[in-house]
Amino acid sequence: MKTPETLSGEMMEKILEKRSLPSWVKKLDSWTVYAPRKDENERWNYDIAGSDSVGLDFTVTTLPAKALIFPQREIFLEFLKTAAENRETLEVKEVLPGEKPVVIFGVRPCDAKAISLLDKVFSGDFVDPYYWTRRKQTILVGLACGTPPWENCFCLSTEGSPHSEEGLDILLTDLGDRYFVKTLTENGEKLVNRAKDLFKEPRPEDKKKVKAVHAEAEKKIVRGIKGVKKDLAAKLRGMFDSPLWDEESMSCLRCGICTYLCPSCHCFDINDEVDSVSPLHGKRVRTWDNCQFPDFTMHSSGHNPRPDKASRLRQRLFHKFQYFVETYDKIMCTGCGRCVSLCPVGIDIIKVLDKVSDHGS
Amino acid sequence: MAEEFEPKIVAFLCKWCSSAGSDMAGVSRMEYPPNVVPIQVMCSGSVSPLYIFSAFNKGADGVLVSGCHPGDCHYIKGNYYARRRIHLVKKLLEFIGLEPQRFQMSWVSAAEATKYTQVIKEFVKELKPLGPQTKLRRNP
Amino acid sequence: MDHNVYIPKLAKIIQIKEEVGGARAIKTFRTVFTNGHGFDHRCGQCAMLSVFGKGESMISISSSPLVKDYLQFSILKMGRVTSALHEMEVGDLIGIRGPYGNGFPLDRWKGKKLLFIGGGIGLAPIWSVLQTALANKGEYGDLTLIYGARTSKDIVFKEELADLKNKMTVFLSIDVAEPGWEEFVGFVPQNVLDKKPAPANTIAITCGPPIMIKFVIKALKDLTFEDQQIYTTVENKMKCGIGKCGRCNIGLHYVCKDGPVYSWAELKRLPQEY
Amino acid sequence: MAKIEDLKEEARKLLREGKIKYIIGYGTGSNGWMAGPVFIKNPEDVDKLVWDPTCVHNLSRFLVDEKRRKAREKQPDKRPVGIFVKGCDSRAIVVLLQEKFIERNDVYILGISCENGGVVDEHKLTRKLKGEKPKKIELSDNGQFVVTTGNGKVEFPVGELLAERCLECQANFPVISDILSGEKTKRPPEKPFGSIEKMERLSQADRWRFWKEQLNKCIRCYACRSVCPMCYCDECVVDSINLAVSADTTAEEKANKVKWVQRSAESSENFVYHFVRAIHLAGRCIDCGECERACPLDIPIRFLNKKLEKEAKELFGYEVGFDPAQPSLISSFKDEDPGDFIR
Repeated sequence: MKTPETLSGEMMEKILEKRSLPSWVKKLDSWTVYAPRKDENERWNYDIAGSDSVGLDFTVTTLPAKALIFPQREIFLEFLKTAAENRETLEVKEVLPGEKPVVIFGVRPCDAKAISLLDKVFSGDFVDPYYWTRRKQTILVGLACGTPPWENCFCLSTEGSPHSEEGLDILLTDLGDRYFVKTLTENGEKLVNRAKDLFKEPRPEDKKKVKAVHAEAEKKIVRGIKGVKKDLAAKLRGMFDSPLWDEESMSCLRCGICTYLCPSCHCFDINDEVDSVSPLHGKRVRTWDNCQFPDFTMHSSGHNPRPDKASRLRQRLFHKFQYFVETYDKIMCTGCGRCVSLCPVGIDIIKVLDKVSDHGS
Repeated sequence: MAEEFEPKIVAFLCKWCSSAGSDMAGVSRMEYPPNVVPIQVMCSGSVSPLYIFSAFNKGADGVLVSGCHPGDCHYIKGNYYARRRIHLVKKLLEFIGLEPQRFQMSWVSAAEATKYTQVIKEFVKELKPLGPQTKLRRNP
Repeated sequence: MDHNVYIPKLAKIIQIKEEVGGARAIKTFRTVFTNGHGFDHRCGQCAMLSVFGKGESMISISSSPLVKDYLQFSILKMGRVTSALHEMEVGDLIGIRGPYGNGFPLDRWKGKKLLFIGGGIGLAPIWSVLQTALANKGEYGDLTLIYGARTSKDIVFKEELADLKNKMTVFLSIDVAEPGWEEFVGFVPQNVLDKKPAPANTIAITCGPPIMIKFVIKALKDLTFEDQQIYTTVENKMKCGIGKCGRCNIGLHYVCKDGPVYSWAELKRLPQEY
Repeated sequence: MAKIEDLKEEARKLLREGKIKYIIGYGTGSNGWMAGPVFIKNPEDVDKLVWDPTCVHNLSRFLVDEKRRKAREKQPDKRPVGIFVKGCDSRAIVVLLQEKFIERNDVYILGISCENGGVVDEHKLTRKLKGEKPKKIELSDNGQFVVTTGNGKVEFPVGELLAERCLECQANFPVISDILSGEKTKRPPEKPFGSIEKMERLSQADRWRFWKEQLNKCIRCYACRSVCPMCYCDECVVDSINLAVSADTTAEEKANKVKWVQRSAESSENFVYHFVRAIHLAGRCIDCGECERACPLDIPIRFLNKKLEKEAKELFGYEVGFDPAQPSLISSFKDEDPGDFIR
């Protein structure tokens, strides 16, 4: 940002009238602002927010905020082969995402917490430059859940909550005609400073009301996993060869809904896309991939370590509730409920995990 | 004078009739627009809809499938199968809003060199006002 | 952001040797990085080779780290990328990124006898550690190689194996008898049982098709080798090579980053999904 | 009234006598008010079977999995599989029989007639209930949908909640079955292709703008292909990744497989994928509507198949899924097929 602002860095609490939200968005002109927009089928998805139509009375976006930071398609590099005086030259050009500061409004706490999980995956001893170029330019403005978007929410079972702050720069809580604004990072503070005059100091009853709204939201969550993180991981370790996976995956259709729409799933494929053959010109592109497709692990010899649906359902649960737990001590699931609600045949990981907890006891 | 738009046409020509017809046109030094990229196929019945969609995907401004007149097919029934399949492809492409002129089918026998040049001339004339095909094209 | 892990360095092919012809063709490539900056590697590490327009393929580096002036890859023609490599000529440019994987812990094997057991293209990952051990022979016990292939035509490094015979013990085998073949006839695991290597103070390293590895390990166990004396490489499908894309994930490990070299003691505890 | 009880009785008998391997039916779902597929192996579990207007799935899709599983087993159990089918699902079985994908004695068909009901459209119901969560839905005797929600029951005329495919349904009761429950009510739709006629009347520019925006949303999760009983190819020509590789597939075959479509979900690639799928379903799609229901982005891909179904009927007089002996649309022709569009 142009002028170096002095940022206190501590957490600020403000009040923003709902009707001033569009003018706040209008002030954020040096960012591309995304907000949920409803399509004709009552489904919500992020779209560039026209400053007049910004509204946050949405339930949950079908595609999580992950899709704006880890997009379905990411160009890695461009290659061009030119024949110059009988010698072939091959030029390989890195293509990093451009300079595009982004603010995403209406990020549910479960989606934001999932992004903090992705931050772990894409760092470590090999840092992913494409993810981080976008991640560093993205500011997440969360909206705490008043009522759970659908009855399959289970964030309380994955060490999260309808008002968790992990991964967010600002957390808004809907108090009816106003938002309780809580800045959590310097980026959050920067956004509030950009339209200081719109924000007011919170009254004591606002603070009380926020706690009430948060507590109320927690009580409304009806579904949850019986097992606790450590016990589930231990139970799963002993159930690799259990018949449970075959029974529960009988109706699986091997599609990509549960993983593409999962806010924490990050598996991908890398392919070359050829635009012209001679002279050879094309791009190396990353696209989403997922462990439920049959050929995800197939060797070019045809040997496939995970040949059937049972082994693939097992992989989805083991990776999220055992491998990731034993590597990062965090569950790679934030209980957003998308895979449970949108699976065409109703495979329900809450039910499967409860069967894991009941196994052998 | 602004460079006039020259449409690129991918034409699937049946080897026994239409391709022979186009050879005849060439041998007889007939004048006709050079916009066609001919692809010789064994029979119009062997033209898979995937080839047609792929041609548009790769930037063709127009696609032509040309085979033998009903009854002339070297394999007896190939062109009858093609007639049904290509008709469905044409209806599908129109349904999603592609300009109907961009996808044509014709019967051209080995002797009809003049008809072949006529079909191409008309096709080019119809495509010119439409400009380049950008709808289904893969953007580089 | 420092160097982008996904961008390969350009390398020129300086030599191509056809090891095996026919449908299961194997060629050995020697490559040199074009604008100087390459990378050093350890025995048993791999590199992601890029044929632009076709894709990438993880191939083990078969030259020893002591060889500085080229990187050597022996490649079995298997799919899209490897077939494209087989059509390349000397002077063509490819992309190489790496080195990836943990490699063989050679320095932990000082003073031990080394028993190499390879099958078909499996000799390629073994070759880098074998050549390195051979180069400082004094630091290790005696070296033995048991290597087999389907037919005599399918044997790789034919010339190198010939002169290797007067430097260390080499037992070869082919699956089916051929006229003029005096050595062992049968599968590699049977050859191992036939030769009965003694497990005392020995490390066994085996690479080859998964089915062969399974029976070689069984044979070694029958010969009372301990789990931590047996090492192998896991050849899972790999795409990113840096433990992110999920393909080669077994248990807590990403084979491309935490493997591909495992002792049987470690591999036994991982889920049997490879 | 179609009574599930008599079908359950039959199911228990079949399982007890070991006449069938297992039963593919509908059971109460755990992730909401929709029913879900269940697989019943032993007679005591038959009580799990339900029948109500949320049984939307086309269970004949699981006959494809059954065939794949049998192909992998060394000594496959050749007994038939029991399967619950509605009118539309039964037509899918007719097409699978027509294409010799399954044999008649592979399946024991327990048919249920929708009579003057059908299945509900999820969106229509949630829109009507304005946020209220439905608990249970039944078809009443006088042809109303009775929806029980948190606070009491509310009734809706059938037409307001029915899925589009049911409004245009051509087979209220199964056309093929071993046992049938419910009346064979004939209720021909007044406008069998009403939904797409509206689309056809749009201008070419509007149609393009609609389809460009819709197919741009596609993330290629392949749910539409996975849920479709007709999409049973082991290797999909338009999927550049999946390859039916066996031990003797040569390197050339793998190397030379043409990448017709890139894996990126760019709209140009999505168009080719959805076009090829629509053409491959011409004369085979029986409009069970599952592709559109499964799509997480609600892309109206059913329209593409419905359009080709309409053309097949109007141009070639071809009707899908009523006669297993009928030749397929694409590999048959008539001398009088229209050719006026040919120059």
